[in-house]
Amino acid sequence: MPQEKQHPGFIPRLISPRELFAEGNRGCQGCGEALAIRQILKAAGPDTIVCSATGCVEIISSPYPETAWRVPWIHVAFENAAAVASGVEAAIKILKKRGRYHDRKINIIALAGDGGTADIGLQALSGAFERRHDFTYICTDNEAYMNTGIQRSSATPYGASTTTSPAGKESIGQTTPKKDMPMIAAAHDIPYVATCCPSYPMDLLAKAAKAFNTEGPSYLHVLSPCPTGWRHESHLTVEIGRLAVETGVFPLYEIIEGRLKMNVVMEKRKPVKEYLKHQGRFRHLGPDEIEEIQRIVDEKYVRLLRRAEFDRSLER
Amino acid sequence: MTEKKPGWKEYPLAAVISKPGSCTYHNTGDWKTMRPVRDDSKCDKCGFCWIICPDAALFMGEDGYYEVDLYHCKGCGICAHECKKSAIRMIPEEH
Amino acid sequence: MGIRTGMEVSIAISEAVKLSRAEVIAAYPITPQTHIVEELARMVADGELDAKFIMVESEHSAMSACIGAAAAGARSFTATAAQGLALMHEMLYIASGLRLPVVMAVANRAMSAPLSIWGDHSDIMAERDSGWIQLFAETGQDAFDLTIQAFRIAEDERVSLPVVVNIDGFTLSHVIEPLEIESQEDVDRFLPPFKPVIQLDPDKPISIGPVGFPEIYTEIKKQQNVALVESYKVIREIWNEFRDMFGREYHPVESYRTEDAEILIHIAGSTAGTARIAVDMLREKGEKVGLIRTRLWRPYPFEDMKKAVAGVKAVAAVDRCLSFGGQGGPMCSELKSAMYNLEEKPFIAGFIAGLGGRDITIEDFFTIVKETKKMLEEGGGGEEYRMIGVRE
Amino acid sequence: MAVEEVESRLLAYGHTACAGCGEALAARTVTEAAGPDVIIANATGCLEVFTTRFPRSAWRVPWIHSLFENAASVASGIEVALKALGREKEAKVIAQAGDGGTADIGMGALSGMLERGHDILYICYDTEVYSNTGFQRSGLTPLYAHTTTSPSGSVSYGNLTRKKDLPAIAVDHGALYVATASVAYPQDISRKVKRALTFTGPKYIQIHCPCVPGWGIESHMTIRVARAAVNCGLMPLYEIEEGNMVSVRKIKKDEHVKVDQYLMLQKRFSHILKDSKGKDLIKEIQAIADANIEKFGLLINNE
Amino acid sequence: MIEIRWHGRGGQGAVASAEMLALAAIEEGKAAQAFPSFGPERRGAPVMAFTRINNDYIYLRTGITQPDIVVVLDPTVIAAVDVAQGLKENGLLVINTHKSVEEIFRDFSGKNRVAVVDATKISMEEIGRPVTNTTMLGALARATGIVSLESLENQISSRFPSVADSNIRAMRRAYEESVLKEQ
Repeated sequence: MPQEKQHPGFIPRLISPRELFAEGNRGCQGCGEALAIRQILKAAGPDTIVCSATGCVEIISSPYPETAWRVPWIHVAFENAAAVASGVEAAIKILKKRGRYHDRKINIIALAGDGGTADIGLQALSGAFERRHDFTYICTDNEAYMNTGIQRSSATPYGASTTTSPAGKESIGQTTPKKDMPMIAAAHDIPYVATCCPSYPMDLLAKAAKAFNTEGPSYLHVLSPCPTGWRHESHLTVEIGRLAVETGVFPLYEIIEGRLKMNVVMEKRKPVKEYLKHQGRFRHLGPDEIEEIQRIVDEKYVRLLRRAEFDRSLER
Repeated sequence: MTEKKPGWKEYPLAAVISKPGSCTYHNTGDWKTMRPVRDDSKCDKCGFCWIICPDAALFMGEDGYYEVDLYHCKGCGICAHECKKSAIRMIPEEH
Repeated sequence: MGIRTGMEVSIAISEAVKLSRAEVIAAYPITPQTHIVEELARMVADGELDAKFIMVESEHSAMSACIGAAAAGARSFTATAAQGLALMHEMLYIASGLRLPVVMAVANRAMSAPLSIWGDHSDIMAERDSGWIQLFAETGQDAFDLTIQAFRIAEDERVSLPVVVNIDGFTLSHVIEPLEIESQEDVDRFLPPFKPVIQLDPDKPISIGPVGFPEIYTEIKKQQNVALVESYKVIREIWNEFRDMFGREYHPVESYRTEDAEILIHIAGSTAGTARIAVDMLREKGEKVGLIRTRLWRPYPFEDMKKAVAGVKAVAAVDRCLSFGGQGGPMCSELKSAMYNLEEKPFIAGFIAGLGGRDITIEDFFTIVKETKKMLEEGGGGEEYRMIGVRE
Repeated sequence: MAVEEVESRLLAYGHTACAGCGEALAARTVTEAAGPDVIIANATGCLEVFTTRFPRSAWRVPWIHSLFENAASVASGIEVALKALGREKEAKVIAQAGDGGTADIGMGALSGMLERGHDILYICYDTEVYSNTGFQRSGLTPLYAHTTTSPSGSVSYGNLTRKKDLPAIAVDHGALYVATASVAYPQDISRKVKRALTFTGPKYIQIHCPCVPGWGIESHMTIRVARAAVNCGLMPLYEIEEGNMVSVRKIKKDEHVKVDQYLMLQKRFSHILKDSKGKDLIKEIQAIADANIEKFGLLINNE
Repeated sequence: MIEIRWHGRGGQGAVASAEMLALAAIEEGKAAQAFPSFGPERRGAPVMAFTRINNDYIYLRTGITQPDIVVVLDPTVIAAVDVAQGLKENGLLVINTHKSVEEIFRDFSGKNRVAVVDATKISMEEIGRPVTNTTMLGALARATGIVSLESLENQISSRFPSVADSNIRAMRRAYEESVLKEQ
């Protein structure tokens, strides 16, 4: 039965077989970012333009004369993916109006890592959201500047050791909590915000599809484990992403038109220790610090649940 | 005799790459020290290994099993680690 | 024939952008550029110009959005000045490196600190090497004409480079004066719709802005530099065509009363107008003085410059920009280096004047000529440059 | 007024702000409330231009201006330097900017300052427009306001986007103290500044300041217009400490006005007050006010 | 070439009058320049604006320091700035004032051409607001004949279409009522 032969499993039946982010890219073994992008482009399809910030993804995907992209792609600089996407979006709108471009719907993606999003690119992102461009901003968050050698970003979590927030005699590593980018994005009153992780491909694909179908700006925050920067074994990438969700370190939720919805509520969350223990960047932490991290995670999780409950009550 | 490298006139404008997905010619398969091997008797063809491979290095074969594209597989081991049926294991690369 | 009218020069530039049928305009406010982009915003709001106007959150994003828009195939324009141009700095290199034909007007203004909103050329001189074609306007008519020409030059397949049109902040940008506005039909004949060489298109998915290893970077830069140097020919060709259609002439270096001149004043921008009056007055007194004005700053018109100064005794090179700790003024340095290998070369005296909006008066030009003559009589040498009008 | 009293003003008279300038009044109130032991990092903008025409300065506290986009970064440097020198007890650090210098070109620097947890009070003087360069739209320009870069015209009704919710964004950054204030209530500004300075860490106050030429109002109407913004619900005044709402300024029923009462005082909205399409647009603005009234529980009965 | 300096307060339209005069001259086939004083002046502060008129194209790109004519839109400015500074010897002062031309002569001793008109009163009566820029154009036209009233009317009509009539009335009245005295 040829049909069964083509679609033997559950997952492949639902997912496009086209690889728009090509094999042979130069990502590290077990790269969470490459995995996330591969999945996202399956949801996006070929009628997509990607505006990439400088960073690992840009470097691993475009060493001249090779490219991993099978969709039109542009890289300009580090801090301006959202601004470049703004220009692309405006251009395509006016070119369509003047009959000088395909009339098909084109997904416009601005793509950056956590540094390019939460630090140097935050302003361009904020401006593009405020101006209501019709595009999707995707932050592949690996919680440090991996491309330049694992320096701290504002998305680096409390207690993580990086090359510019190293753990040492006088320091536990990063001392500030992770900047809450999805919430900051949502505070811009944009219609769609979601957190996701490639360890949950179906969830990620569904959210990406929603984001692309949203009129106006949308934001996807994708936790992308980095074996090199987090110092974990390459085969654990997917598992660590899963543990981030199961421990409540990285809750999966959507904020649609300002209303927050938890996608998975972990009644019994695993202790964060389970998540931390695989990662070299947390190896220096003692029981007190781990307890502090547990406290931060708990507090934030409870806050989220409360907000979700409140938002649900508004729907009555 | 060494190959003659292209001169400046031979490069495209602004080094734009006009061959989409051309990195597929790049052999990242030679990065690996371990390679995945499938046990057909355990595999239920669910496809999870395929969708969680960062390198798109699995492809569906004639019979519905997912074959490893050894030219691109970097040997990260995620597929083996994640397989719920333990149908994939990593074995040392021959040398 | 255009229609003669009185108009603020900033508004004339906006008219030129409209007549050029620009498709995306991205800008951020900074004095004295504002009137240009405000007028464009009004044209869009009134439906006179069917374009997208993006009021971005910084100049960095203004240039980024123009790069994105040009890459998507739209005719793109922005305008800025001083700190705004400096904030764009890295993007300027990328626009030219990606060979995207963005057009920008710069209302030249001094750089902070102390904060000065007034005109000089410090802003654009800091971007001298960013790979853009750079033109200077003296009059409102120039500003209008050069803006239309800029799109044509930038988008020419043989060029594919961004172009900046420099107008002096306030002394040109905010002045109302008579000029000729050309008709839409004529501008359409001169400037066909933009046919992008590089375009983001799902039917032909290219990758723009890849990583360039040491293996290829030099070759790509060579290619870019050759395009910039050779744009000279295209620019002249386009200027000839413009002259044939509209009757107004443009040259890389423009001379005034240089026949039999012994001393030439060299300057760029609107102040050349005042210099012209000073030359007239000196000529009346029998002094053999002339004027050369740089219209095309990048690519530098070496041959035109050599021709323009051939046979003169001295050139008084006046810059509205100070190169700290260096030769004094960038235009003077360039002129000197262009002459260095010539067997017969004029004495070149450097002057800095008109910083941060200070007028360069007719009397200042008298002083400049007098000082030049004195230095010449003393056999050259002495200080590398002099600052005019500075109080002790 | 006694000469000594005038001479002790921390923000002196004689600056060159427009007659009736809301920002000047707000800045004076902030400076007086903060007291003499402060160092101010000021962004480019009206406040900078009208207070420091060389060789005269309106400031009697140490003050620095470097650029438009970086008040928060300069303040961060000052704060860390004071700590490094062991002098952090000697002065409090204030960063201040207009709405453009805060919500647009200074957004990145502000975000970084908040995230790094510097002990700085950031004040945004929100005039809802780039006043200094001639009234261009900013990220805090409200819906349908006419500005020179979001002009009303035959195919446009002014600014088509809503005001960026910067206080909410600051809260989501984990700022310890976030408050909104209005120049209509100087004592409230004063109290909030003093309260903010009791927190060690990043603080953010956004003060709504009408701009006489930018909004097209009469110079004597500044306070009245600002008050109407509060009383129609468009400009809720509140305080958030460590993420928790601790105070909201209530609107008494008899003070409450509909948004058109606020809009009609300003030329920048005149284009939506005259035609029939404008009625629908005003409804949209009213809906924003109503949502605020509900969200913050603004309306109360008279006592 | 004639160089004119305008004095007023920020927001009163000094720049607009400088521009309308230049545009009127251009419309008549002359060359002209108009420009504001390039400063960060705020509303209410004393401001200046400038106009140059010439038969041939004006190449000069400097500010005006020795004007042929000074026009004062707001009588209170006189107390704040020296409006006659740099005025050429044979220069003309055109002032909005309720004072008589003799009184002004006394105030500006040494100047030998003065024109006065109570533009504030006229504009209050005709326009209903003390906006004197269009009114003062009438006084200037009368004192100099530099451009025709018709050209100025065209400028007012295109610039302020909704209030053109009252502004034109005010300008015409100022043209009639201004008093010029030379010594």
